[in-house]
Amino acid sequence: MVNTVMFWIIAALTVIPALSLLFARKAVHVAMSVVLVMVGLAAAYVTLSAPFLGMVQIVVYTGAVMMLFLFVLMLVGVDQREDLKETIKGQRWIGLLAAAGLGAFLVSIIGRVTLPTADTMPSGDPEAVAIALFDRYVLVIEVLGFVLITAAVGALVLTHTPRLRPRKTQLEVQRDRVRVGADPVNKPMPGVYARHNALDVPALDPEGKPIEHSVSRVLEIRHQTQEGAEFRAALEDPSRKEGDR
Amino acid sequence: MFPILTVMVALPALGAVLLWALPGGARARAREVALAVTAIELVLAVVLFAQFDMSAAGSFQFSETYAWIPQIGTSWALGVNGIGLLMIVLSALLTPLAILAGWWEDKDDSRRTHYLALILLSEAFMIGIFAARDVFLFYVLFEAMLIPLYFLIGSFGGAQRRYAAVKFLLYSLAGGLIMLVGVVALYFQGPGGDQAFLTDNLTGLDMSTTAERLIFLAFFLAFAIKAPMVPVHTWLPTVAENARPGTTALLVAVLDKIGTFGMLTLCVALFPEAAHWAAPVIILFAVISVIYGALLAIGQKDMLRLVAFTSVSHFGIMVLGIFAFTQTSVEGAAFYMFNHGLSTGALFFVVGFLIHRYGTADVTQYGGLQRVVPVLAGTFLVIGLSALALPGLSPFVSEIMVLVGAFSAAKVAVIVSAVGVVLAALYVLLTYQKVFTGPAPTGKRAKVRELTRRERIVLWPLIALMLLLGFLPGIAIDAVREPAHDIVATVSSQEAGA
Amino acid sequence: MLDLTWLLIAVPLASAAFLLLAGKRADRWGHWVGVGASSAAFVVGLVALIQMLGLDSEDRAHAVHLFTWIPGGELNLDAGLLVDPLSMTFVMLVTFVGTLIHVYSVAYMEHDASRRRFFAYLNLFVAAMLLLVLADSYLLLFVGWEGVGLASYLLIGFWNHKPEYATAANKAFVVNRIGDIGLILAMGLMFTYFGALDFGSVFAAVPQASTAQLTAIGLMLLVAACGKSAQFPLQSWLGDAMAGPTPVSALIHAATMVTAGVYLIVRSAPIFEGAPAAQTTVAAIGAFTLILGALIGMAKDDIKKALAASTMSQIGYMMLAAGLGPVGYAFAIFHLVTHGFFKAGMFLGAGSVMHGMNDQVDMRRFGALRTAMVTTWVTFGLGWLAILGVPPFSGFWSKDKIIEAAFIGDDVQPWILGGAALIGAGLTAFYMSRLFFMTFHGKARWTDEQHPHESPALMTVPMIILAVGSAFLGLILATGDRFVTWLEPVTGHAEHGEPVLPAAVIMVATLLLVALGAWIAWRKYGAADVPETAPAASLATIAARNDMFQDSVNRGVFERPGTHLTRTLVYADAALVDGAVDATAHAFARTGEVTRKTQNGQVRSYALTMVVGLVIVILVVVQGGL
Amino acid sequence: MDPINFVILASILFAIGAAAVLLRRNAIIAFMGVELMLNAANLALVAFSRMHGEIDGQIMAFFVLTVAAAEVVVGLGIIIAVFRARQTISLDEPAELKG
Repeated sequence: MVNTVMFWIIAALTVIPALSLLFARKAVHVAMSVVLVMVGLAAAYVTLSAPFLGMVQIVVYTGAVMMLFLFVLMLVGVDQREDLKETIKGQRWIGLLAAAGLGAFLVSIIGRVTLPTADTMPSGDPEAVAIALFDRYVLVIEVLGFVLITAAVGALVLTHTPRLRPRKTQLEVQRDRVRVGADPVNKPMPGVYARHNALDVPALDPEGKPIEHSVSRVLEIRHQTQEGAEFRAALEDPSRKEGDR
Repeated sequence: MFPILTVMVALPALGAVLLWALPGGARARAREVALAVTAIELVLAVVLFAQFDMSAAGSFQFSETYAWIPQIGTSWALGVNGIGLLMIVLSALLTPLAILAGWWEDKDDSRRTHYLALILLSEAFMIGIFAARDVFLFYVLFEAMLIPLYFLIGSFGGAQRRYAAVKFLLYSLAGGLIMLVGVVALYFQGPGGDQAFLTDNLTGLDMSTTAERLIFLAFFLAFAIKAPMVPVHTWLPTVAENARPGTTALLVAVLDKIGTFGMLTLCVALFPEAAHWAAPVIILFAVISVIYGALLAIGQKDMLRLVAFTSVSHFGIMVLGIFAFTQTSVEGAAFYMFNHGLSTGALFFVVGFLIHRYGTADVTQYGGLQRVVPVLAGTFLVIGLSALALPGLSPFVSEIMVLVGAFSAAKVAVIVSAVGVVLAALYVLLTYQKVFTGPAPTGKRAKVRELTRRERIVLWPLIALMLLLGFLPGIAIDAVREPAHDIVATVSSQEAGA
Repeated sequence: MLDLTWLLIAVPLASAAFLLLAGKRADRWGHWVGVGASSAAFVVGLVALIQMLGLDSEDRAHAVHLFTWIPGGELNLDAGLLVDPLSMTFVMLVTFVGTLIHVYSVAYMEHDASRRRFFAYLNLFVAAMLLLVLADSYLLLFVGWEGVGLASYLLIGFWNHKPEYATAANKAFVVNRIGDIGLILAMGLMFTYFGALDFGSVFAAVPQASTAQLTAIGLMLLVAACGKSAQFPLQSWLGDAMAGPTPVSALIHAATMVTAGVYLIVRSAPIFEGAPAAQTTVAAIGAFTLILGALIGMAKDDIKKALAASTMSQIGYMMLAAGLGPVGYAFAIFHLVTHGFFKAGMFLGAGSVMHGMNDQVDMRRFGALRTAMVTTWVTFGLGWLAILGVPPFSGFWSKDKIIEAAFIGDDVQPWILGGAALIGAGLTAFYMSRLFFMTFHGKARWTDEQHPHESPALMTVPMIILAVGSAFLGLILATGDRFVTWLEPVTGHAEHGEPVLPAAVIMVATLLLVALGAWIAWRKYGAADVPETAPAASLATIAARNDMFQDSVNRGVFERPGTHLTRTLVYADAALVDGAVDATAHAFARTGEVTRKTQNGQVRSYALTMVVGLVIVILVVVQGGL
Repeated sequence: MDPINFVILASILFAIGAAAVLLRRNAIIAFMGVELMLNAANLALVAFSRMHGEIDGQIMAFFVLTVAAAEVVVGLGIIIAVFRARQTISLDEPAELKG
């Protein structure tokens, strides 16, 4: 028999974080909750005398799968916010109803049946699992190996972006640049000829005028740039020039 | 024993695969490859014919049975009786001719390769169907057949070829799916086991009358669509008009025979009681087909459509022969299946040659060609005369056997069908008149090529064969006599029992 | 030699095949191959005839087994020939007249580029006709029957670059096919009742058959005979058939093929013996057609069409005789033979006239040709005397016997049939004399570019031979009832009944009527001037000129409704039958259009559908008690 | 305590996962819902294994685990591919399955 306390702990540990799937706004939060669910499930496996599977569950799910999810989340941008407002008409209510109905039916049916419980415990230790896997189910394991390899290759293929046209040579890049009338040479770095700490200060052209676009756009948005006018004024004011020296 | 039937099914299929596998450079030789494959097939068919024991034509010979899916009782069971033998010979004969007849089609090598491979694939399926001794195998091949045909019609042909292909497919699928219901129902009526679908195990079943009749109808409808009977014939003219003449020749001359073949070997043989029950209505529709097809043929301007409608008429006669259930009429119908293949095949080929010259199938565009191309005119006339069953040519023998033989069973039907004889004369001769007689064409139209050597090689053997069988039909009738006798005996025992 | 009679068919057939396949290199001498084949057939026939004459009359029927033809389970038929006096008579007629016409055609068709093809068709015809008369079963006869039809079609349409000639050829073939329905159905009946199609088995089974069965068969055979022999109501094609070259008209549409119907009736004598009603119908049709043909002949200005009408009328005589039973069979065949000679002779004469007159056929443009074409005039004249039935020329011996036989019988029948035959004789005299006088006598009505001249010897010699035959054949064969006795093994011995009038009275009446007819014709067309265009005439004449409106009737009753029916059907097939199919397809397509709206492309609603479906399935399973 | 309770727990988790798939538009979250459903099934399998005293249920769970891993790899690959093409991972965007 299973420890009743253990069951309730596991139940709480799985169901409550699982609900975040429905209500949490940020995907990262959801992912972390699911990690919790996975850990809970691993505990359940151990309770159900499948310790090896429990370990695997932790390694595979919390260790690998969910981390993969997190990677992807970071790749697509953590701030991909979801508008919880439903767009498909009726989807939310019918969906909820259907899911709830499904759960209700399953629970009611399973609650009604009585299944015999064997006295013997299945031996879930690695040895027993290994014997089963590599003896009776060895063919399946082989096939699964193929599946995994295929999946890996598939993921490679999916995420690989083929180069559609040949790489541009420097010469071509340069020509294109001239053609569109952009700067024929490299953009000046910020802070060139400036006296301040460089990044937030526009560069100066040979005539001594600040070049606005030499400063990173990000800094502009954050309003962390220095006005070029100030320095111009300083340059043009000979008195200050003397004083500073 | 050498599994000649399996080899005959496999050979064209492998040929098709070979064609598809040909590298780009070798595709210029695709026609030669396809021709060689079909020629070997023809030799095999001749060997088959020569080895066939005519004294036991009623039983299946060259039988092969290999388990296929024993769980549902199907097996790869091949074997031919006399009727199947004739049909296989016909398929093997017409396929190389169709390839030769369409020699000029397609400028593009790869497109041509594709076409030829599909033709070879069709041949494999056709021969498989005619040799199938297992109802499920028959059904599978029957449906599989649609795939190459769909592409043959839809990819190669006239302006409305896609419409035609879809129409053909939908018609055939409708029939085929109803037949599938019949096949499944038949399984449950049958003995079960791992050879549950073998026709031998399904003959003489003890089923309830209702079940038998319903299954019969399911099969019959599929076959009536295939052998286009009025009113489910409209796919044929559309297809004939839009597909290539070579394709249509194979389709009408051989493939549609699957309909009548199925009626004979499945519908009647497996469900004699139901066949006997349905015969009056079927004969009614057969007679309508005879007259209706002929009248519509007269009204056509497009020669390909015209030939298609003549076939509707001729199929009516075959069905009449089958369902009159007299020894002579069934023999005649079975023999007619072969002759009609020769005659209509040749007719489609020769019309194809005309179209190749003038670029249109519209008879009103022709005229006076006899002056310019007398050999073509003469050949056309002989082939046309075979379509109106002129004595001396083999279709005559079979048509007269049907009409004379069926007379005792269905007097009124024969009398009405005999009107078709006059209508046949009308549609053949009017076409000949429009195309070949009248003032000789002038200008560009006068520069028409005479029948080339290759075209003669296509047409003249068919004419020679029709002449030979016209005078010595015994060669073929020997093969159908006993099967016909068995069929008539099965049905008449029902009659006696009823 | 009797066993070699298959050569009769094989030689012309081989020749025909050779000529058709030989190609242009045979153009220069191919026609002589054709003549040779026909002559060879004649020689074979002649040898066989001599051999047959050496046999007892009982042993003269000789069966030649050729090969197993149809080895069906029930319809089991061998191809074989039946050589007996009846078929031998035809063999001689066909090969002899045929050979003469072949020779004639060599000259007549000299300037035609396709002469080789013409001879191929002629040979084909000879072969088919011989097969028709020699066949020992109805089915093999049918092969020949259709074969001659085909040859006739090809020859009528020989000049088919003229569209109306091609139409004429089609018409001939199609009308013949209507007759063929009769033969097919007759065979169906025979096979149903007797289980066989060969003459021997059928005739052996006849005594057991009921009258109704025999009547049905007989009437069907009559339909066939009417088609082939241009009897009412299937006579309309014969006039148009004159589109063919004149030798064809002579051979096929006068001497041989059109008489095949009579042959069929006589050959089927045992069947008709058992079916009096059918027999009477035959005689009635014959009588009607002989009057009809004569009336048409009276009004025609086209020399070939007039002769064609005459042929129709004369075959009417033969049919009438054949319908009289054993009394008439021999006379029918006898008249057929003599008619073959004099009508062929006259057609060749007409051809000779056309040859000399730039293919002019309108008799109103002839006149006074006797001076320009003496040989033609004499030979034609002999034929004219023969057809009129002037003693001692051939026609007298055959036709007079038929008229006499027509008067035998009970009740009102002899009066009607005999009367028709008698009046027919007078009408014949009138229209044939009209034709003769308009062509050869009176004033010349030629146009300026016509320079009538006698034809070459290759043409005149056959005409002379036929004219001699027209003159004396009847006398020779009639002496001592030779011909009747010769045919007796086939037709059976007839109890010679007594006519309702004394034979002498009938003969005198006939001769008087003939004389009267000829005299009127002379008054109107020989002595008087003939207008060059046909004058306005009475309704009856107009009717006759138009073949008694048969074509109009056919057009109104069959052709036009047929065309409309066809057109309607073509439309209906596209609109209704195919329309229904397309409508079904469209209905499905439209259903798809509607239901596809549920496929909004949103993955989540698809998933929702799945889950809802799953819930429903669970619900059903649970509620179902599983 | 009866292991059947774990099956009931599995059902509830399964329903939550299904609801997530139905209601969330963020592809990654929906995908996590799928994972939850798979794991719910695994839980049931392990519970059954325990009830029958046989190891086979666990082995099945192993297989599911493996296949799920493969599925995650491919699924995330697809999500990335879609994101690259459309700059979004909302499930409502790719409506090209529209009939």
